[in-house]
Amino acid sequence: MGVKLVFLGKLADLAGAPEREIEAPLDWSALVEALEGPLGDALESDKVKLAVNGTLLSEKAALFANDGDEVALLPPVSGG
Amino acid sequence: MGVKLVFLGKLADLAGAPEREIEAPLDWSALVEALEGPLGDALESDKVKLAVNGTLLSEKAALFANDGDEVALLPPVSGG
Amino acid sequence: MTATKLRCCRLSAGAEPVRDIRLLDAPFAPGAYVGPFTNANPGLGGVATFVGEVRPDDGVTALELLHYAPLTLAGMEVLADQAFARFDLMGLMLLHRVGVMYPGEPIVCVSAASRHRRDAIQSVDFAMDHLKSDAWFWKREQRADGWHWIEPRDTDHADLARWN
Amino acid sequence: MTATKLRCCRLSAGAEPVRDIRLLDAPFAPGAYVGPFTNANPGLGGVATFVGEVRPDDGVTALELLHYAPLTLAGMEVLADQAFARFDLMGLMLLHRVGVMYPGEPIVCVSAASRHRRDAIQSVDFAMDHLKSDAWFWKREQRADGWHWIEPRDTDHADLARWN
Repeated sequence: MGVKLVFLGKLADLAGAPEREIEAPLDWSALVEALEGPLGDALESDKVKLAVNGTLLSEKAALFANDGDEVALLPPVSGG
Repeated sequence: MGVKLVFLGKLADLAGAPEREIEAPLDWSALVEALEGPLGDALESDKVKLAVNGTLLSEKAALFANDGDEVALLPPVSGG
Repeated sequence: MTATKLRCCRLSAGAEPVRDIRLLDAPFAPGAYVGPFTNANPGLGGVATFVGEVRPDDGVTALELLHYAPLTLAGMEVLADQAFARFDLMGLMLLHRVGVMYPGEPIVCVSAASRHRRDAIQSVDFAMDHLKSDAWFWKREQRADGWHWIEPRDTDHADLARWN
Repeated sequence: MTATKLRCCRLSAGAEPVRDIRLLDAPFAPGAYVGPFTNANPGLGGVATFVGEVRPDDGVTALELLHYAPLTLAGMEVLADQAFARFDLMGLMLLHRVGVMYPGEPIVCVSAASRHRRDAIQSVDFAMDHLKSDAWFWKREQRADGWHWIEPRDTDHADLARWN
């Protein structure tokens, strides 16, 4: 079933969809390779963070996701 | 009709009444002479202010009130 | 052109500053004032509100607030002038009880409407510090042994001095 | 003894801290929440509240707030923990809209109940600064030329940095 990528905020616009399936296992270099153009640039920006199954990664390069995991790409937030 | 003295807050307790009539014209030394005991002590405290007809005096010694005037003795405030 | 008109011109198009300054001599429900105040400020970004109530601490059974009519309301109007001069405000409401009240009853309700949240919050903070120790009210509390006059605490004076 | 129990013991006798943390997906009336929240905190000295609304500035016709379920509400709970640890609080309410909303509708409502007014006011200030630029929401505005994603302004980051 692979890994589910979730694109939040403007990243969903860049990805053309709020979610995408990607082959497991997934590490940082595989993710960088899979996402091209503006979406790939955004991924490498310091302002974009990653969460695996709802847990924020302190370092994106530490990404590792297996079958059934959910990886969220989180651009800068703005609330209230 | 004289000058009306108005005692606010705890000064009303010290005066035994919220108001008192006093002979006009009234200046600072006449007021000090008229009020004795704890009320007189309070009057001379820096914390107690005077207002004549709703206007606060920047210096109490500048007090001058005529027939029909209202002189308020204002102890430290506490609201909200 | 009056001073009031000049002040209005700093605000967004068409907006007159809303001022609602009152002494209330009976129990009141803050929500009955905050809702209409909010609606009177169309285009606002936010409304900050503080409601103070009589605390049941230290065996306080009742509280009485006295005022002096020639000074108290006029002083609250000056306080509102200062808040409008200092912050980017659309509207300000200052409601203050007088008379005898009981634990759990509201004493004071301050609301500020602004386009920006921090101006609204700071206006409420500013107005409360001044109402607490720089407005013409005298407060006494009733405990088991009778009535006691209350003077501002040192922290009230320190809070007030922050704005100098 | 749990962490929650320990926290309760810093409060006045019998008082459990009141927490009301919610995401709302439909328009809401802040007063319908602030009243019950106030009543849930007997013995309070004051309640501070901030309500943020969608401003009609810059030709904004609608605003959409997105969230990410695995992070957003959990992050608001952590924010509440931080406020309880930092201020002398009896209760805290954090209500935040998600979805599409229109000018004049409330986006956020924060209320803090405390024995002391400045703890209540500062808690609201603290919570708003964090909800604005340090919580898991993504905001976009609709103008005549379409939807635009909004990032926090520099002043939002400066406001947040005050608490470090």
